[in-house]
Amino acid sequence: MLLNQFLFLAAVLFCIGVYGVLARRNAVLVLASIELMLNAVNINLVAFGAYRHNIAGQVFALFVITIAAAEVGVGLAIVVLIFRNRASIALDESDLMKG
Amino acid sequence: MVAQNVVFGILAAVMILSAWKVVTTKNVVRAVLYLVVVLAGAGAQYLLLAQEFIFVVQVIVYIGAIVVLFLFGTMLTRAPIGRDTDLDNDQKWLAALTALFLVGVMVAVLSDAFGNTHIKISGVQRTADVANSMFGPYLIPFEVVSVLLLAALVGAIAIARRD
Amino acid sequence: MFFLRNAWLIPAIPGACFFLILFFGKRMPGKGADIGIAGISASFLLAVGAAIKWITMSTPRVPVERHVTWFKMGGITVNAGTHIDGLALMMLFVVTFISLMVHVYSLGYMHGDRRFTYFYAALSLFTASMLTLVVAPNTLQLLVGWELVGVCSFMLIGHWWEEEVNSSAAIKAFITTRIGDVGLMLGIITLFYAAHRTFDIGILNRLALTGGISHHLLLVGALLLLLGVVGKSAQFPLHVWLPDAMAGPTPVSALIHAATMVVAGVYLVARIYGVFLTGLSIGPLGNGINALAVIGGITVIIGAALAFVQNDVKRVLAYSTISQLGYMVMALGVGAWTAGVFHLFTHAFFKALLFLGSGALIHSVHSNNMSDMGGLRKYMPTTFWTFLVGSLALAGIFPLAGFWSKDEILLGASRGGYPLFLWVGVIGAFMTAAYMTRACYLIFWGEYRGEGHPHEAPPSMAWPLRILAVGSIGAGWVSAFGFHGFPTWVSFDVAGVTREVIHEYAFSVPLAAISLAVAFIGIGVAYGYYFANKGPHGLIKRNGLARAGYHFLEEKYYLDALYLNGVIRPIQYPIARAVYWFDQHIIDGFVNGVAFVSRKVAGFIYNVVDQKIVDGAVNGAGFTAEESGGLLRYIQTGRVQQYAAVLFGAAALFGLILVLTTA
Amino acid sequence: MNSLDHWALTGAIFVPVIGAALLGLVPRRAELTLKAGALLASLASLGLVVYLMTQFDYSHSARLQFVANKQWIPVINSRYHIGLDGISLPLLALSALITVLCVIYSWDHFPEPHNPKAFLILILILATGMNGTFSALDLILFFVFFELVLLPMYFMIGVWGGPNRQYASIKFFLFTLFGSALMILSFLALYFKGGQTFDMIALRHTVAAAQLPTATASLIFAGLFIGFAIKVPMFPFHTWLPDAHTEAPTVGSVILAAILLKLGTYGFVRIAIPILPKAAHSWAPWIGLLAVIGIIYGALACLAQRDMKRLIAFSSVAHMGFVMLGIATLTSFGINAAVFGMVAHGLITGMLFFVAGSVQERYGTREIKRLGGMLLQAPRLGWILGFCAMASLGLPGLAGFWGEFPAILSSYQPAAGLSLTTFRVYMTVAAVGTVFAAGYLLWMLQRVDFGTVKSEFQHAHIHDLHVPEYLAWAPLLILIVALGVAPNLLFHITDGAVKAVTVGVHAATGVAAGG
Amino acid sequence: MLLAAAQGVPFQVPNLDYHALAPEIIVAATLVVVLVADLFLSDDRTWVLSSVSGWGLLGALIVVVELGATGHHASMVGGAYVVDDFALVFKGLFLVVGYIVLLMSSRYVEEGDYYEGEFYFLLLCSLLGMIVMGSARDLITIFVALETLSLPAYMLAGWRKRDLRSNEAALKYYLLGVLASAVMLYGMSLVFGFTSSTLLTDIGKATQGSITQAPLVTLGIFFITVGFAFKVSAVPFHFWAPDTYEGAPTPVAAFLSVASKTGGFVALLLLIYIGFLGRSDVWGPMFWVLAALTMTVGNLIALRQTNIVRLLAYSSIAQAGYILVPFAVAGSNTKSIHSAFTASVVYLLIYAAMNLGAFAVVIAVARKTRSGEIASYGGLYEYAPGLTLLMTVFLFSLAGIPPLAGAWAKLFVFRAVLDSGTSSAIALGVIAAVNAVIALFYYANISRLMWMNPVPDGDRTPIRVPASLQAALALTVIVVVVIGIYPQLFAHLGDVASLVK
Repeated sequence: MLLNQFLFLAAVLFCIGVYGVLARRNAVLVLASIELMLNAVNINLVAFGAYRHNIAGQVFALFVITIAAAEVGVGLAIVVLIFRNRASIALDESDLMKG
Repeated sequence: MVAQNVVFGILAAVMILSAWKVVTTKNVVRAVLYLVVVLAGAGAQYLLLAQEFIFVVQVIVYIGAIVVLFLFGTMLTRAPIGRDTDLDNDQKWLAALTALFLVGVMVAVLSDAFGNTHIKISGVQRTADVANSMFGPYLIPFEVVSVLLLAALVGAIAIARRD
Repeated sequence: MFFLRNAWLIPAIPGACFFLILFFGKRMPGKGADIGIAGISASFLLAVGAAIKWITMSTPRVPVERHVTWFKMGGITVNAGTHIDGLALMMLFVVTFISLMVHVYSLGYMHGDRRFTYFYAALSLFTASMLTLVVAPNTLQLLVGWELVGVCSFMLIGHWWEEEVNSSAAIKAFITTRIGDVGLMLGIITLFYAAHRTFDIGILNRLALTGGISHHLLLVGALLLLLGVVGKSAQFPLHVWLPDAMAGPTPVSALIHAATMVVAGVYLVARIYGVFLTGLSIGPLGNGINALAVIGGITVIIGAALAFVQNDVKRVLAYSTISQLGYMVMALGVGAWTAGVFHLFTHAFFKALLFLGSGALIHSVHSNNMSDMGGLRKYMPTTFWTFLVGSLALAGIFPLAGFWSKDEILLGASRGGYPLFLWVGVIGAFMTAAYMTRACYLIFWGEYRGEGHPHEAPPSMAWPLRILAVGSIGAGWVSAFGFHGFPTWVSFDVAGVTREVIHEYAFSVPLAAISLAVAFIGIGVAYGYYFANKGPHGLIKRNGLARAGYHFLEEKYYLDALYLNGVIRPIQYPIARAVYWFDQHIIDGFVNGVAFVSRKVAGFIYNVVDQKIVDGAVNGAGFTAEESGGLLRYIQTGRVQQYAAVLFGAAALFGLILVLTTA
Repeated sequence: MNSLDHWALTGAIFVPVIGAALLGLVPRRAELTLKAGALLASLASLGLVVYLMTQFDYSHSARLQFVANKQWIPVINSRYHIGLDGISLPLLALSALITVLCVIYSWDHFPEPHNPKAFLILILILATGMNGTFSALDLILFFVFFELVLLPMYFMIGVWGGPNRQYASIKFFLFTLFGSALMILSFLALYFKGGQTFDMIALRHTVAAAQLPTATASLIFAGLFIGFAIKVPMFPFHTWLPDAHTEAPTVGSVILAAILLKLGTYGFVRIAIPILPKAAHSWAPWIGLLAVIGIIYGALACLAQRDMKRLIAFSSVAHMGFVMLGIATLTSFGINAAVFGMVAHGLITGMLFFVAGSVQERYGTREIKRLGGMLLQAPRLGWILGFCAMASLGLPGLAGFWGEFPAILSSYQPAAGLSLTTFRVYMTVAAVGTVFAAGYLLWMLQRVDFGTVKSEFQHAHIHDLHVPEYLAWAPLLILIVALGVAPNLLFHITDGAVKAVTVGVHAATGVAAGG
Repeated sequence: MLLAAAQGVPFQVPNLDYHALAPEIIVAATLVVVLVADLFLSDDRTWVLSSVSGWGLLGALIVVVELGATGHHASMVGGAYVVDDFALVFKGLFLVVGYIVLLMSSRYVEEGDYYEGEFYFLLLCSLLGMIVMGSARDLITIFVALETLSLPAYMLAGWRKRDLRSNEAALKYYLLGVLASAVMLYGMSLVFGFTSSTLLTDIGKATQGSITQAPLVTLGIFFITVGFAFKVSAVPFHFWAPDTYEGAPTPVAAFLSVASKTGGFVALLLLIYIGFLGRSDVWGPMFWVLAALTMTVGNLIALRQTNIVRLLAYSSIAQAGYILVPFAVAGSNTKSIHSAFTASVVYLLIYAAMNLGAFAVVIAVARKTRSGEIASYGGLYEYAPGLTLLMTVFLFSLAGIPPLAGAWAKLFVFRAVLDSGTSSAIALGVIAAVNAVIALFYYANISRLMWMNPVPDGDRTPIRVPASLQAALALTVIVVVVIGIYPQLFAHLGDVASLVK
């Protein structure tokens, strides 16, 4: 297997995530897109770990998974909070402050 | 080796397709379900790379926990189960451009760096090694993460709680 | 030697009196006048003592110099002190004497003035300043005295400053003389370096006469100094301030004209004569003409001519002074040093007398105008007789003071090789006699044309007149009929210079006769015109050319107008305003402009880059939609994701650039 | 030296600020305590300066005395290095004196919005800044003190100033800060290019040893030049001055004119020229040019003024032009004249601003054409104005003359290597400038002092001098006369120190020392 | 090498120095105590929580000082966690900053009827992350520390739950933060892929000199930097800062602008001076552009602000730009590395004091005016002279006017620039100088308003400043003034903390 198989896959996933983050209005879907990006990173880390025969790659990925979970939790909490206050989770409506 | 490459190819195609659906589908719940496919695919890739512990964690934490969280989130914010025409904003083209540009840069750099490098799998990564590492060199971050999770838990409750 | 060695007391006493009067004058019984008179009397006695000591000193008389270190700076030491020689003593005597007379006279004249005390303080300072100038051993001290004299004249001319005319006259006097002072200052500086960094006048004269300084530098220095002299001694073309200075109280005019202010210029030339002599090639070296003589000559004529058309008695005298100062300068310009100085000496007496006399007249008739006078010889006999003596002395009638000194000037011009200036002198003498006759006629003869009852001056005014009349009669005799007292006492001696630089000429009867005759002709013509009412009366009305000439004189050759409209107004208004405008709009504008531009740039960054490119251009269509309708108001500005777009865009772009540039 | 000598200078610098800190603790209502405290602090500082003057070794005025040299910021090799020589001593004394007089003058007329506490504290902080600047021998220390002066003055103008005070204060602030930004850059450049030290004295040798390229030295000098020139202020960096002066409260104007402007010229004499003599030499004609432009330009601008204070402010531009001309000649005469000019201008213009302030206080206006006949209503005030005007126009026998005349004198023969023709033209122009000075000052005098009282003030109650004015002004008036009559009082202090400066310049430019 | 060879190696008990870890342990224990105590305390006694937190921080601080004083250094878990002077200086800074923020927030939280226990708990969590960051010497620890300091902060920004602005602040901060860390993680993966190590020292060895796959490393370094550039709000990754500061509770904004930003800089210092020291060809120009952009954009936009917090936000962006300047010029020579490092550290220390002080004044003033509009500061001097004076001191210190501490911060930056001496460094120095002057406009403008304008609403009732806030103000102003007079104190710290010996 080529190392780049995995890296390219990760890159593509990452950028699909980027697209989602930029193009989606729905906050939950933006969070989902972020998960795509983090998974891409994990694929990278694991692939490098396997390539280098270094356990650190996997360990790093584990940390990322854990923290991603925490982030999603916090993110959803914030989304819920916003939803409660303005009955919408459209990101482009949050523009009270600018300039 | 060919088999592995074929498996990889199929998996990759499914993942990319699903990922694409995650960011384009008009249905929120479906998007989350497509996400499950991508996550599962990633897990499979880990197996392909003989990293079994992380595969397990991927399945349990992501598919088991995070996706459920997402679904909860979807429900709590009363997303329609059906099609929703209002999921995308008006900067799609800009988003696409940015993403394409970024992927272009990444791929170019990666192909320059690892053009023809092969991964040699010399055996399955043992979970014990992961543990040795986690509780050895990475003990301190591991402990700190516990605080982090606690903070996220407490904070998320405090934030999301109706008061 | 007491008097000569302690000559510093002579200026110091009036100087001290100034402060005493300023701080305690009002509380004194005489309101300060007592202090002033006491002080100046003391100075006068000291000056007389010193003069006697000098005269009785065995020849050759050696100047007495005493000094203290004034300051040391930049490798030079500058002294302040007294340099007492014949010239200085003559001046000390004249200044203190005239000043004493003026002090006494003012008791009466200024009686009841609201600033009586202040007036005496200023008089004391004026005298002290002039005395400081006189005794100065170096040009710097001289400059100090010089400027102080100027400022005192400012204070005194503007004494009645409630009226703007008076304060304006004071300012005019000050500024005009200060223009000259620029020359003086630069001249002093030039000579300072020329003389290898010294202000010492003795050294300066010696170096100038012995070739220690290049002729070129001397010429420049002399011309610059001359500018100062022109300003201070009211020489053409900076004489314009002097007639206006008549705005001051009359005793002040007497002091200014006879002893202090205006003669300072002449004194300066006489004092630093070496520079002029060599620098301007005066005397045998010259070619019959030089700047000093020319200026003096012009001044003689133009001053005298203007004296004809004046109605104000003081102005007649003022122009007369200008003319007489011209004589002195001309005398120095033709190499007749002694004659010039001698004329300064004699002129002091009769000009003081005339001014004080005119003061008595003004005091009596409350007007300066001769048209308000007439026939006063009946009412004011003392004034009349003394005034007449002064006039005759001024006109140069034998054997009064003016005759002797004027004659010496003519002699110097003729023998020294300056025939042109001989003629100038002669014509001047004619004119002088004529305009003084006119003045006397208008004042003392005919019918009284003024209001009220003229009365004789009080004793405090009359006595100075009498004393000065005696002086006007006798002052010339110190150098008369072959008695060479004055030339031996007062001479231009420079230590270490053996060359005879000043030529003395024996009294010449023919020349004296000519000048006397000319004076009498002048008197005669004027007598004919005024007393006998002969000649072309009404010419001015009939003849356009004559009218033009008269106007030309009346307008003082249009010099005042030229200065006012050609120099002062443009500076005061367009130029100063333009500069100020430039300041406020261009320079300041530049600064404000920078601020403006940076504000604009900030606004641009903020409004366009931050608000439009990041905010608007990103979702261009939506932005216009928000602008136009507002239907989709809440859907359009997805800011977070725009931020994110920038984040990723920048990551990609910067990343690419970095990769490309560092690869 | 006894132990007091070591501490007296530091004390003179910091006593005022300590006083200010203590005043901060006094409640706002205890006005008398506040005033007494401020007076005490400023007097203490003055007392220490007087003590220093008695201990100063005048026969070696070029030597730095009362030196304190303690470690301060070792990382950048900057030290608490202070000391006095013949150049700084008179200025320090002036600054300490003016502070006291300002406190006295303010005694019972604090400008609106009153608040004596803050006002006095600002004066005291200013005092520390000014005293410190004149004593500092380390560039960083100098810079700190130099800037310390800025803020109190900014607030003094901005809070207690006239109607347009905000604009004026901001302008003052930004202008000077812009200058000091360049200045500090130059200081840093000196540090890096000239021997890794901020010590002014050491830099003289190390910079010379470093053999800076001409362009570098010139550039560094340019930075210093602009920094100082703004403070002086020299044409064309002067536009902040009229606004600042016009709007500032009386005491602010006095301090500004008497001391702050001197910081710039002092910087030239103390820092720019001794450290970068060659660059100074090549810049001198341009400095001279700006100086004489300033002389004429300031005078002309004066003639267009309608406001007394603005007129006096522009006259400062002209007067500081003489100072700068003296400095530009790089001769002993010139720099002596400059130092004398600084002190004289401080005394005279300070006095003029005091008078202008008192006029404003009495008449409620400073507009020249509305005033008139002041001599009739307040003769003493009027005569003092006249006296100051005379002093300001450079009348011999008063202090102003000794700043102007030697400056003109020196430009006849500037330092070797400078163009004689250029400087002689400057000399002539400067001399003509004295006529203008007489013009505008007498014009003002005529309009304000002379004539009759205008109808609007016919019945106004205009009182003559009161006690604080007597007390605050007497020392200045006495000094103006004393220095004018006996210039050696100052020259004998400055001469030695100035000579050391010029010798340095001559040594560096490779020509034998002259006057 | 422990990490690289981990595979198949038997478990080794990690060497932990509990003495050196004591600050972390104390903070962790405190936060647990706060969390638990919150459950048992009645609503009117919740003030106990803030004092408990405060004592915990002080306790940790004492240990840090003790460690520093005794020179007790430790290197744990194979060099991945190090307690040295650098770590101690910044731990001390974080603890002090945390303490001051605590002082600033105690009344704020109490009076605003917000969750108190959780607030302090999250604050302490975030602080723990920062303290760990000081010692972190490998990528994973840095990542974990970063997330630990960030995640609680996301939530704190939204702590005014019923305020839409606060919600929005949290959302923006959170989203951009997560995205930035995703980019950073991607970069870390690349660097890990190249070096096969997460340990900074190993990375440093592997990336120096001439290397193959340079573009990969370049991209990796840059992506990592993006993550922290976001944290320090460097342009163009700054967008969140003004919005978040404005919406967040003001003490949190202060916390973000000081502590969180410093955390980002600490990570950058570690990465650049240990990990990528050999690759100045990459980060030199990168930081040059970042610094120039950050200073300029921050200052220019600040000119147009009408809200005081937003203004401080842009000002703190600009300040970050000044702090980035030394990074840009560090790579020229050995001397400039040292002076640049010192400059960054000193600037951070001083910046913390002056910026916190400014925020403390804002909090105090808002107690009366209830407004963040700059116009409401008009005539502040008339009714709150003390606060006005303090604000002036802080603002002028930020502007860099001596003899206040901020001037020295800038001086050190310029020193670094001149030590480098390259023309690009000088150019950046000129940009910085110009920016310093631009910045004066808005700093001076506020002081002008406070001192010289009339009170807008005519209400001159004095402001009552609670004791805790007074203490915060006193602490910060003392630092600003004392360091202004004797900068050597911090300069010394900057020197000893140096990572490049």
